[in-house]
Amino acid sequence: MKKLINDPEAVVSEALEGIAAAHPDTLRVSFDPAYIARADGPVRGKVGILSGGGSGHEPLHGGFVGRGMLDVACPGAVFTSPTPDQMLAATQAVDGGAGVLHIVKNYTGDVMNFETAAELAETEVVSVLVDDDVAVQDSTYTAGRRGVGATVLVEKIAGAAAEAGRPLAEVAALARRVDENARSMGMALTSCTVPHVGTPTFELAEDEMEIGIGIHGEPGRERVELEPADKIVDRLLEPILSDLPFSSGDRVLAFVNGMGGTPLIELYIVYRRVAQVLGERGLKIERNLVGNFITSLEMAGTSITLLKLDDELVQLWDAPVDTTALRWGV
Amino acid sequence: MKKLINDPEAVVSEALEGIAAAHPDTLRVSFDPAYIARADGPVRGKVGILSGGGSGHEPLHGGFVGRGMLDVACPGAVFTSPTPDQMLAATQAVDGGAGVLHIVKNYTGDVMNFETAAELAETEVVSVLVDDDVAVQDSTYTAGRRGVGATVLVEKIAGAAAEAGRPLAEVAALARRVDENARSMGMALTSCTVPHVGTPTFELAEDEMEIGIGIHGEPGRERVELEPADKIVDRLLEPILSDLPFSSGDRVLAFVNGMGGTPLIELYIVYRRVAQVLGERGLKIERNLVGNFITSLEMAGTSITLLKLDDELVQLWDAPVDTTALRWGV
Amino acid sequence: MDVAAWVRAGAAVLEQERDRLNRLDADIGDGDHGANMTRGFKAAAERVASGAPAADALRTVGMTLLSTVGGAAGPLYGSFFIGLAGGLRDVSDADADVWATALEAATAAVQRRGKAEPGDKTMVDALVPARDALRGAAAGASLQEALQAAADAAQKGAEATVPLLARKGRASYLGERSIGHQDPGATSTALLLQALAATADEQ
Amino acid sequence: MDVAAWVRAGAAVLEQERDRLNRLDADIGDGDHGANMTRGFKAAAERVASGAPAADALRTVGMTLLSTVGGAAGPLYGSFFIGLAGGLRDVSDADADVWATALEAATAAVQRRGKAEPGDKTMVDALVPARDALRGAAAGASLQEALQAAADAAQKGAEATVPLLARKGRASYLGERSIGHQDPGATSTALLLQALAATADEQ
Ligand SMILES: Nc1ncnc2c1ncn2[C@@H]1O[C@H](COP(=O)(O)OP(=O)(O)O)[C@@H](O)[C@H]1O
Ligand SMILES: Nc1ncnc2c1ncn2[C@@H]1O[C@H](COP(=O)(O)OP(=O)(O)O)[C@@H](O)[C@H]1O
Ligand SMILES: [Mg+2]
Ligand SMILES: [Mg+2]
Ligand SMILES: [Mg+2]
Ligand SMILES: [Mg+2]
Repeated sequence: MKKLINDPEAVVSEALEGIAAAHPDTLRVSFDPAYIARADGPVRGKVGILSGGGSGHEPLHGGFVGRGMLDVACPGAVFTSPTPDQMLAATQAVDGGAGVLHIVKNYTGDVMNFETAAELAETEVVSVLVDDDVAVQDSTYTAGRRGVGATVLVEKIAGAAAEAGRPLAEVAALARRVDENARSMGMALTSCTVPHVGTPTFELAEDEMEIGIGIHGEPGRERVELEPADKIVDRLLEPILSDLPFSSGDRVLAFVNGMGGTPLIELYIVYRRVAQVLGERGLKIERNLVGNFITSLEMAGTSITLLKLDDELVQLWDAPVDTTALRWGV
Repeated sequence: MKKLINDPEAVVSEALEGIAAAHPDTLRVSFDPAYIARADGPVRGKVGILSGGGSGHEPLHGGFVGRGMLDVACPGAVFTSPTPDQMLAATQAVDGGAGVLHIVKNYTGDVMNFETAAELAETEVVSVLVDDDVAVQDSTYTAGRRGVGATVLVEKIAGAAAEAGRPLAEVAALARRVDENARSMGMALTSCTVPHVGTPTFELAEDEMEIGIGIHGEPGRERVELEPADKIVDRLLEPILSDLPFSSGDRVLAFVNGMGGTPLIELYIVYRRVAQVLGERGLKIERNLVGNFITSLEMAGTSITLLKLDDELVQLWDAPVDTTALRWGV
Repeated sequence: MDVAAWVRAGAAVLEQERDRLNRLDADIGDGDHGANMTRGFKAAAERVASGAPAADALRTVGMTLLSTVGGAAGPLYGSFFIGLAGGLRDVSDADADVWATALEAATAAVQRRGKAEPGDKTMVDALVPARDALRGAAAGASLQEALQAAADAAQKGAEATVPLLARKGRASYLGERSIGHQDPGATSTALLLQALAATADEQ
Repeated sequence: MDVAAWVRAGAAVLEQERDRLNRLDADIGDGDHGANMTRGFKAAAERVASGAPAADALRTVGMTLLSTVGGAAGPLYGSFFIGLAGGLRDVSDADADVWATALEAATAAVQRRGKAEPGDKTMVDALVPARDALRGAAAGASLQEALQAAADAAQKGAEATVPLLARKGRASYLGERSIGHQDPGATSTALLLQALAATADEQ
């Protein structure tokens, strides 16, 4: 394992120290229990937006804390859901009197920990599940779809709605609308190594790739032979496009995400093909996002997320956001 | 070689197509010769800021094109200097009548290609060399120091000065001041693979790292056994701090850069130690930047850049910038 | 029964089996179950004092796991120990019968939290047979013997998860590919119940 | 001398030796010299027509290399071919003497652009001995013989870069560690001059 770390068990706490040192003006970091909050919060009368999940997906979620997006992020151990005490303290820290929205990626661990926290919270809490990953069968016989790329979009749009002063129920409804209208699928060229585990989560041969990977290095839908980028994009887009279903004339936000170890230059090669295919299908890409936003440590790979847009979602997407990882309009 | 590409020879041109498709409102992409320019340029009466270099360092330089930073970027083949015809066409494309600044990283190839372009240009061109890499011996018996992390800072500050309407000579003087007051050093945990080469540029054993690496996978200053992050930071900071020399009371910008394959969480562990050491030395970090800004494809590693600040540099650093990779104040 | 001794023994065996649990989890999950459990039990072992009333100690263990394990295992084992604590409250000298009732409560708490049924390839596949074995043995056996029967049943239950298709948790994403692997959570449950039996044995 | 034939032969040998040149460059540089040269000569071979006047053809080659090779080699080989073109201008049937003068001009152009001296471990270490050998052989030999002498000298010069410490280009960053490796640019120069001699031979 080759990593820029000191103690595998201290990765999250030392990174939090670095974040606290780097952004004292905009972020307030609590170490025990661990959370990253807006320095200027809680904002009186504003719905608080809380998200959290395992670490190792940076900039998600801590990089999205700031005006117009999250009020607070709870980082768990690497790839492990945070715990209810963090969520409880964080909920309290951002409670501006208008209730708090919990944005929860649909993983059993996250769901149960957030549930426990919500049960214990004295503040009004509404939870929204993100479950956009079409790689996973959505049936009553599974834990349901995982939350992946759409999480970034849900956080941005719910954050903008809260910033605009909308009440908790509306903010939650918007967050659900984003999740319902978003579909994602990802793939990996390489595995990644959780620091406190020390060995790669899975092994891929030099000529193999994993299609339908989650963001925790979980095994994906299928393992196939390496292919050119265009074919990979086609493979990812097909289930996304047919699942919603997206149809000609739809306005979409196209989000090409890197899993962490893939150079930006390759993500633009991916975006090129996404734009081609959507163009052929008559979909209009009105907004896009290209970069490493929800990652799996140093994993090489990409995920594609499409969100069906309407005027309100576009307006909330465009609204000012001021975080370390997403910033515009400010 | 596992990459999200189609044809190793078409990596740069296909990525340019992706960039053109993703940012039609803000960027204008020319394919032959290749450059990425501000869509709203040339700006009448403003000094044009041009930079360029081998591809594979994204977001450098194309990600820094936009208001308040570069007017145009010339991407070469991966890790290979662009050619004079690109620079000539790009110079002409951003000539707003106030001359054009060429920001050139000090590599023999870049220097010679830019020189040739400047000789042929009909516009007034001033070139500024960036050579901040303390890993390299600066003597008349070498090609001099390489340009690394400071390039991002030079581009930001020269861009802000040009945006403020300062004349070419002043913009160039500011760019030189940034270079003269900045020092960098980098290291690699892993190598990287140039697409059209197909095999890693160098080999590192599982317990080795390369100290003093450049941004092209050139061999570094020394190859040593893997160490904890804090020790690595100390190793990088020592030559940086003693070279300028930085001294107690200095105000600095601290830039922790990822080489591409290192997760953000690790960069914050690096930043944590940088802040500790500078604090102990009495240096005041007034500004910072943490992230992947000047990369070497998928290489894992980091570089640290320190820039000695003064009021004018702080003000230019803070000035609005609106590019895909750096954005604030807009 | 000294809960602190059990927790220390549990922490030790989890530490020892950490890599195996990680590997089992890597096969059908995300490879962190050993790390998660080790982290939690290390913290629990530090916080639980020998000699404290069993119910208090078990509650502390449950709360500690809840706030240190994370993932799926955190709330589930948290519920488990808080459930056990409930069953042992106000009992000064718990016999096999009391423990059987407590394990019933704990198993119910895990199922309430996780909604898993036997056969879903989760820790419930170790817990349910253990619970039944303990109840079955409680009448005629010593506490130690009864706990050993429970531990053995848990072990068999864990092994019996191999051919199952996962329907809960991260492993369920794999569908058919989850077949042929032993569930990590069921495995850690068996280890912990084995540690419980061994601790009772020493006393 | 058919420049187009030379360039095609050069493109072929560079393509063939691409990986070796990359490897030589990986040892003391950034591993792209073979790729750079192959890209440039492929483009040049496509753009240069057989039968064009030598000076025009050489200039086209130089301009093509300048705009397709990039890196250090681009401007240097660009200068080299533009320098050769200068030496062959207005000469309809160039003999060994004319070629010797042209190679002098081309070598000077490379040195003007790159500021390298013999011994700096660059392509100049192949060019300078080739230039001198061609001048030396020009008086008494056929063009083909003289060019072969130049190619042989370039080859020796390239091999003699192994023990040198690099003082120019990317390899200079290595300091002492550059010793013990053959310079890629000197190697490609030797290959190209060998292709030149072989082309002259065929005619
Ligand atoms: N809904 C559930 N009910 C009971 N046990 C579950 C459930 N979901 C997961 N588990 C158990 O949790 C174990 C995985 O725990 P762990 O790896 O620590 O968490 P995570 O899956 O969040 O990484 C599984 O092996 C399984 O036994
Ligand atoms: N200043 C110089 N003068 C002459 N030749 C040089 C000079 N700098 C570099 N070279 C030659 O260029 C070769 C490297 O070319 P190449 O790898 O294509 O470019 P880059 O170094 O930019 O990657 C070296 O092997 C050397 O022969
Ligand atoms: Mg986990
Ligand atoms: Mg190069
Ligand atoms: Mg797990
Ligand atoms: Mg090279």
